[in-house]
Amino acid sequence: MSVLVFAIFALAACGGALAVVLSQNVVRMAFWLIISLSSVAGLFFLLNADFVGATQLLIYVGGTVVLLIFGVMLTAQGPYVNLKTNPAEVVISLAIGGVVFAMLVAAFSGVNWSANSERLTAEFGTATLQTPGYNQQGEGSTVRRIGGALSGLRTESLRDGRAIERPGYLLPFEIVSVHLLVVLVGASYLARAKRRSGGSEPGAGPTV
Amino acid sequence: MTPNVYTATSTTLKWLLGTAWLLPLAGFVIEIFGGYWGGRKTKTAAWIAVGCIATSFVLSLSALLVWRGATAEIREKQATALAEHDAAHGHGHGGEHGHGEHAHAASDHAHGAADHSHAHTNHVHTDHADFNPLRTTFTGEFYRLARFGSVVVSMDYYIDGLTVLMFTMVTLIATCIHVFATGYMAEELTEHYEDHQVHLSGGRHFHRPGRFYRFFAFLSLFCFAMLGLVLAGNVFQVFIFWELVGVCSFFLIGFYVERKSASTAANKAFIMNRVGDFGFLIGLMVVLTYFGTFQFANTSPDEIGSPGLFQMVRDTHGHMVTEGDGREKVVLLQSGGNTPLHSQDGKQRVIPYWLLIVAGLGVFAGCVGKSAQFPLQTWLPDAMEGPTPVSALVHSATMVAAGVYLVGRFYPMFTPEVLLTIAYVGAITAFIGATIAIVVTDIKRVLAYSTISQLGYMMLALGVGGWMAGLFHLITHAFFKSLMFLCSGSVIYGCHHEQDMTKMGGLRKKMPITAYTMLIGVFAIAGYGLPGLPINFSGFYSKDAIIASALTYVSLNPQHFLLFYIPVVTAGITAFYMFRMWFMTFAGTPRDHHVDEHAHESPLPMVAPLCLLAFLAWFCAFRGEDGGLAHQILSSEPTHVRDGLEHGGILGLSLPSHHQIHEKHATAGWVALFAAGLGSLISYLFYCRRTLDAGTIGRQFWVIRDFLIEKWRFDELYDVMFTRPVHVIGAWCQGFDKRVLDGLIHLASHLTLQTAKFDRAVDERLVDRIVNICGEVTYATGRSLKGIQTGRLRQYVMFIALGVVSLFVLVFAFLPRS
Amino acid sequence: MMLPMAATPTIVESLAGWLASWISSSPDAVRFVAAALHIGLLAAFFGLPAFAFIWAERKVSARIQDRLGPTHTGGRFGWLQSLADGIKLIQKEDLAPAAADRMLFRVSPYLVVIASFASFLFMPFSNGWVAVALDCGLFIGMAVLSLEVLGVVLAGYSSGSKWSLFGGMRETAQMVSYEVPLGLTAVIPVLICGTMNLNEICQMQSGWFTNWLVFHSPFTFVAFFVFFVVTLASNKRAPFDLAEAESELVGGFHTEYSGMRWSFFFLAEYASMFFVSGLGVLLFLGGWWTGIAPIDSALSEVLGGYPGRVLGLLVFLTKSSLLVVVQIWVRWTLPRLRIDQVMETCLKYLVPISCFLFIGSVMYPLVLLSALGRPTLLPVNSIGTRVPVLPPAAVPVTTPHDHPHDHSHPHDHNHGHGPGEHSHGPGGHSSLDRDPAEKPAAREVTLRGGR
Amino acid sequence: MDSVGLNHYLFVGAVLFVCGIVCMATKRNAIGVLMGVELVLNGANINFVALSRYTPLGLDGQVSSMFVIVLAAAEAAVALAIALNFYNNHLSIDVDRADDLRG
Repeated sequence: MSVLVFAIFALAACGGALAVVLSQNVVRMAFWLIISLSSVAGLFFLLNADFVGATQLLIYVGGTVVLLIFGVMLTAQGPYVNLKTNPAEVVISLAIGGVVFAMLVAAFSGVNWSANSERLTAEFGTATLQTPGYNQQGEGSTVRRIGGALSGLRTESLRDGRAIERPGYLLPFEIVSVHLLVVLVGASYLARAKRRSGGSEPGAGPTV
Repeated sequence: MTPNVYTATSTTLKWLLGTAWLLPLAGFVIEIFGGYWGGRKTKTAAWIAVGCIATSFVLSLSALLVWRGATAEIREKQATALAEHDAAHGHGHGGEHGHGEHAHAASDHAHGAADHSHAHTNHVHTDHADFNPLRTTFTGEFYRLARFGSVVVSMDYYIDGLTVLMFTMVTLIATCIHVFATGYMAEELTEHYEDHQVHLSGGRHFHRPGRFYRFFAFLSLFCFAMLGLVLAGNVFQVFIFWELVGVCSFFLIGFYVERKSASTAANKAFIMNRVGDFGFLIGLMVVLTYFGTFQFANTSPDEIGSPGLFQMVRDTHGHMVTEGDGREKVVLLQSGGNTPLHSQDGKQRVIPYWLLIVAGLGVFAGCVGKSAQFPLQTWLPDAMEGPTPVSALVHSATMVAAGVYLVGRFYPMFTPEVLLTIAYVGAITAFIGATIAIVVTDIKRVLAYSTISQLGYMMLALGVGGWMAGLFHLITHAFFKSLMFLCSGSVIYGCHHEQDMTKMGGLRKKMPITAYTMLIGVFAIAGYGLPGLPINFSGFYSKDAIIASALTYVSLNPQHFLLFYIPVVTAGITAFYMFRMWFMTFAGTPRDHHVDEHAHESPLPMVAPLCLLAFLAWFCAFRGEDGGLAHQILSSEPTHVRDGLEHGGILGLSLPSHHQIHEKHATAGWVALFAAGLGSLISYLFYCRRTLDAGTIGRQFWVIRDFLIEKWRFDELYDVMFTRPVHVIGAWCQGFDKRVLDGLIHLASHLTLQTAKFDRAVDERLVDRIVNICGEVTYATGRSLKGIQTGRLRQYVMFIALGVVSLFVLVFAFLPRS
Repeated sequence: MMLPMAATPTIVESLAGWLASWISSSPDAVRFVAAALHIGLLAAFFGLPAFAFIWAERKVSARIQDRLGPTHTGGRFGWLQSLADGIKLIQKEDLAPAAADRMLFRVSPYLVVIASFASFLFMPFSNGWVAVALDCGLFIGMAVLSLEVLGVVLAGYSSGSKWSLFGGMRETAQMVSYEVPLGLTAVIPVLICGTMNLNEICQMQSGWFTNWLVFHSPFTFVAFFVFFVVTLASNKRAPFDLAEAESELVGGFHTEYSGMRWSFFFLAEYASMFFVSGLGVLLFLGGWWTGIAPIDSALSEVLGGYPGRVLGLLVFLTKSSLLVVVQIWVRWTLPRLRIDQVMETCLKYLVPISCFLFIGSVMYPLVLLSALGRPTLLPVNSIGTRVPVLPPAAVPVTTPHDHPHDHSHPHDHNHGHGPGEHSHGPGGHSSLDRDPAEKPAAREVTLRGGR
Repeated sequence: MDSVGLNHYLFVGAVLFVCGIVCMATKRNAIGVLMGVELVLNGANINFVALSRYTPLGLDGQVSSMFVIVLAAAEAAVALAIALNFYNNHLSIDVDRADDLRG
């Protein structure tokens, strides 16, 4: 059944992404982007990363994309303005995209992941984790562990049954929060500067 | 004296004399600013100046009385002790010099019995400290300017009997001169003063606003400087005021600055003084290097352990403690008592004897300049260009007196060799001055040469060991010389600025007061008096003392016989030219009717000082060496002078003791009186009776006459010795400058120019080319790369993607796969 | 490969366990059937309140305007009026304006409905009765709810009408702004309880009504009202219904819609009203607990698991419906704000206030702890004494006393105790254990059992 | 059950990534370009989370993707502000006209 679910989400994600590329209307692009990103959130749930999935939904789909649509509305020259791209450019881009795709597929398909895991285990000995991933048996969510890690407390179970503490992400977390504050100020400042066309309130900035 | 009494007295004297010293400065400031902003026709400045200096005199007199009151006990004790020792006929010797037998007057100096009988016995001074002048000296500090390590630069005071006496004398004479000047300078009280001696083109005379206030301002400043010099507690301070005195004399001699002769004379005086000051500075350096202090002495009870110069160089018995012989000879420094002075690392502090000589000669060189002694005497007659009150002040109480005063003050530092130098310089100066004065016809110049001559006397006296005689003469001379200068000023004023004696004559009737006061001065300078009489002209006593010292010295050191004969001869010449001047001016009949018609007696402000000074010139030395003036001076006499010196120093010179001088006193007095009488008589014959014609004699001895008129050709000598060589050297230097140095510079500039041209060529052809090529290549590269930099976001994205692919391909192509 | 599951057995798993005793098919098939059944159940929950509330709105508004409202349809009170409306709307022609972007125009209502419906997946209706039980249930519920705005915006944009566009833009600005105070007030209970699991939050409010979070501290009391106001705005309910604003924008984003698609918007709106009311009840008003400790313990002890939960469901529905009625009441009482006033209210007042409440809620127990020695003013309180601490290698989670053991549980509870799993926060579980409202048998289950 | 493996997720990520690149390269609308960026970031995020699930990367992958999401939101806000400013100045959203700094 999970194959089916994965297939639905993966197809929706890839199809949405392709539709974004192929659409000419910006608003439709946004719509397909919503489909794609929501499906990615679904993939995250499938990967037992429920907190990341929820974050994806709340911030990406509910925040960022809404912001983008808002931007579309504020900058639309007409309801259906299409900025046509030179077909030659499209062809070149598609060619380059194909090459990059081939490169990516070649890159990850050539890797023996399990062997890599074994090698890492051999190399780092007891430092390797008890399980290759997290939560493999689907025993619950990772929200507490992520919360702990973000507040600087991260524990890992080792193969020999011991638990070790590792440095958490408190510093990056703080940096990101300061970064967000700076972005808040900067974005409001940028968006306020000499508005020529009447728009709505600059509420878009602070909601990031 | 208990420390409390010492402190109280010291403070009192400090404030009295300090105020007396600073009052003229305050006067100067008020006058120079007030006068500049105020009117030109008021005598306010003069009254301020007179008020200041008169107040100073009152304060000085109070200080004199205070000093006498405070030290009366000590002086009494000293006198008593002296009497006892005289009675005991002790025998004294000590230190480096053993006293031989020497004679002394049996009579007691202090008690003034005019008994010149004599008893020659040896006696022992049981306690030299009783006669130490430092016991009646008050020293201290006004204000500390700076401190460099152990060297302290401060405004000190050094008050002993001589200081207070000098203060009184200077302020008294200055007061008289100030009062006199209020009358003499009255013609400056105008907005348009016409200077008849400055000729402009077109035959007109120079006009300028009157400078009455400026005259008095500088007069006040002059007094301030001189008083500061006298009060100074250290030799560096002396040097400062020494220079200030020089500057003031420069201002005052050059008072009529528009006159070429006046400005030249001012320059000359100043430059001559600089020559002497150079030696002074050398002396100061030696003193500072070896003694580490400038202070004369530290007598304050709080200052025990930090001795001054006098305390270092001699012990309390007045002996220099020496070691070694010849050039190795050194003087051991004392710590103020009779114990040696040690430096911080425990070594005995010494000064090489020859360096002490150098220091003494250096300081004396300064005195030579200031007091117009033999090699540097030529500035003084030229200084007559200043107004007459200035001349009076300069020649009597202040400037020239400073040199003599310093020699007297610095006396403990002088070795016998230095004293010999001083004596010879003084003798030569006295003779030169006197001889020139014979032929001079300008009334003021006669007095100027007379001053030179008399200063030579004083130096001679100091040099032959007659310390008291020298300074005694300084005081008496100050009175009668200022008197005579003011009299001459009165004459000049009365004769409308006619100074040539050949145009005068018979003025006795027109200006009697001037004439007779002048006559008193002439008698005083000639040294008339009757030995044994208590009331004689002051010059008699002082000159008598000088001749006695010289005679004693010569009798002790026969090879220096000239030091006796020259002053005796000079005494005769002095009487001659002084009477010559008086006869030519006041006696006989008028030679120039124009002058005679306008001649009149001066007004009261000018005459009153004459009378006062005449009185003092006559009576100031009342009772001579037993009188108050001499005792006042004696109280400051350095310890070692009293007992003389036998075969001291390197040259084995002996100095007379008081007893020995007294022994010769009567002889010397008669010799001097005889010489003066002879001189006067010849003068009378020449210029009053006219039995002898001066012109004829002059023509017969024209070589000598011209030589004297040319002032011994000193100016020409200096011209040849210094000025011309300097000109020649200057010309050489100029040629060297023009030919060699300028040539070098031109060559260098030429070479630089050529190098620059070459450099420019290299720059333009090579460097610029390289730079241009770089620029062109860069520019071309930029042009060609411009196409890639399209500013198109989407293109960049493609480039990035391509770059990633290329990197991937590269990595996988060239990295070995593990 | 399994779907993520929470410790609490969900209703789907209960259904799956129940079905497995009847059908001997593969577990996947059983699970699929169970999920489908539950979705049907939820769809009923999604639709029925909407119909009820639309009728209620008509009646309440009529009462407020001194009218009678629907009176005849279905007999007394016109209780079938909503059904009649629905039938009428289904019958209407599906129109799309010529200027519209047809694809988006058609899809937009579905987006709204999907978002609104999906949020029900994460809402516990009674203890354990939740479709997807996640530790971040509150978070994901709000995330899904926020997607509703996308449909509204796209609808407004794709209509090809200026009124619709304005409505859509207003909705965007309003929604995006109000999410800030919404999140800030919603995070206060999370902070106090130390979990985002709605089930756990609700369980912690058992006992007397003083345990309800709204009475936890003065700050939470205010926070509840702020939360309520913000939910009004995020549901574009009056006085914040600027997106529709029939007096200015004709109908706002749904001006061009009619028939079935139009009814979708309203279905979604009333469902969202119910959802946010339920959220408020769960977070602040004790959820399915009556607030009277003896009754609650009697219900859960005497009646046992299933009937007790049914009663809890009724309590929850009653509380939520009351809040919805308050929303309706507010709508027909207050005048509409201008758009700038709406933004001002949010940015200048609600955001600072909620920030202050957040900080105050953090400081309140700490100040009390230092002043009184206990973190609350009330003598007995099981909440707020929990200090969430993550012990190494083991995350202890207190399961409620009435943990449904009688239901099949996917885990075999071998309870391998990891090292240090018993570590508690200071005064943590001990105080919980002393709570008279709870069974002394409260126990800990390790989520990450060592294997 | 195990038929869905790491490579499948990586494939999806690669598709999203490439679509994002192509989107960036072909869209002239600035907001379209931004959408391309979002796609690229999502492709990367899928890789992060998938690797976190299937390799010893553990929690790090999820936390990384969290940071990516947050920073992407920040980036979107700033980029949108820039786009608005650009629109206000040029009355156009065409990135091809944003070539004032071209060589």
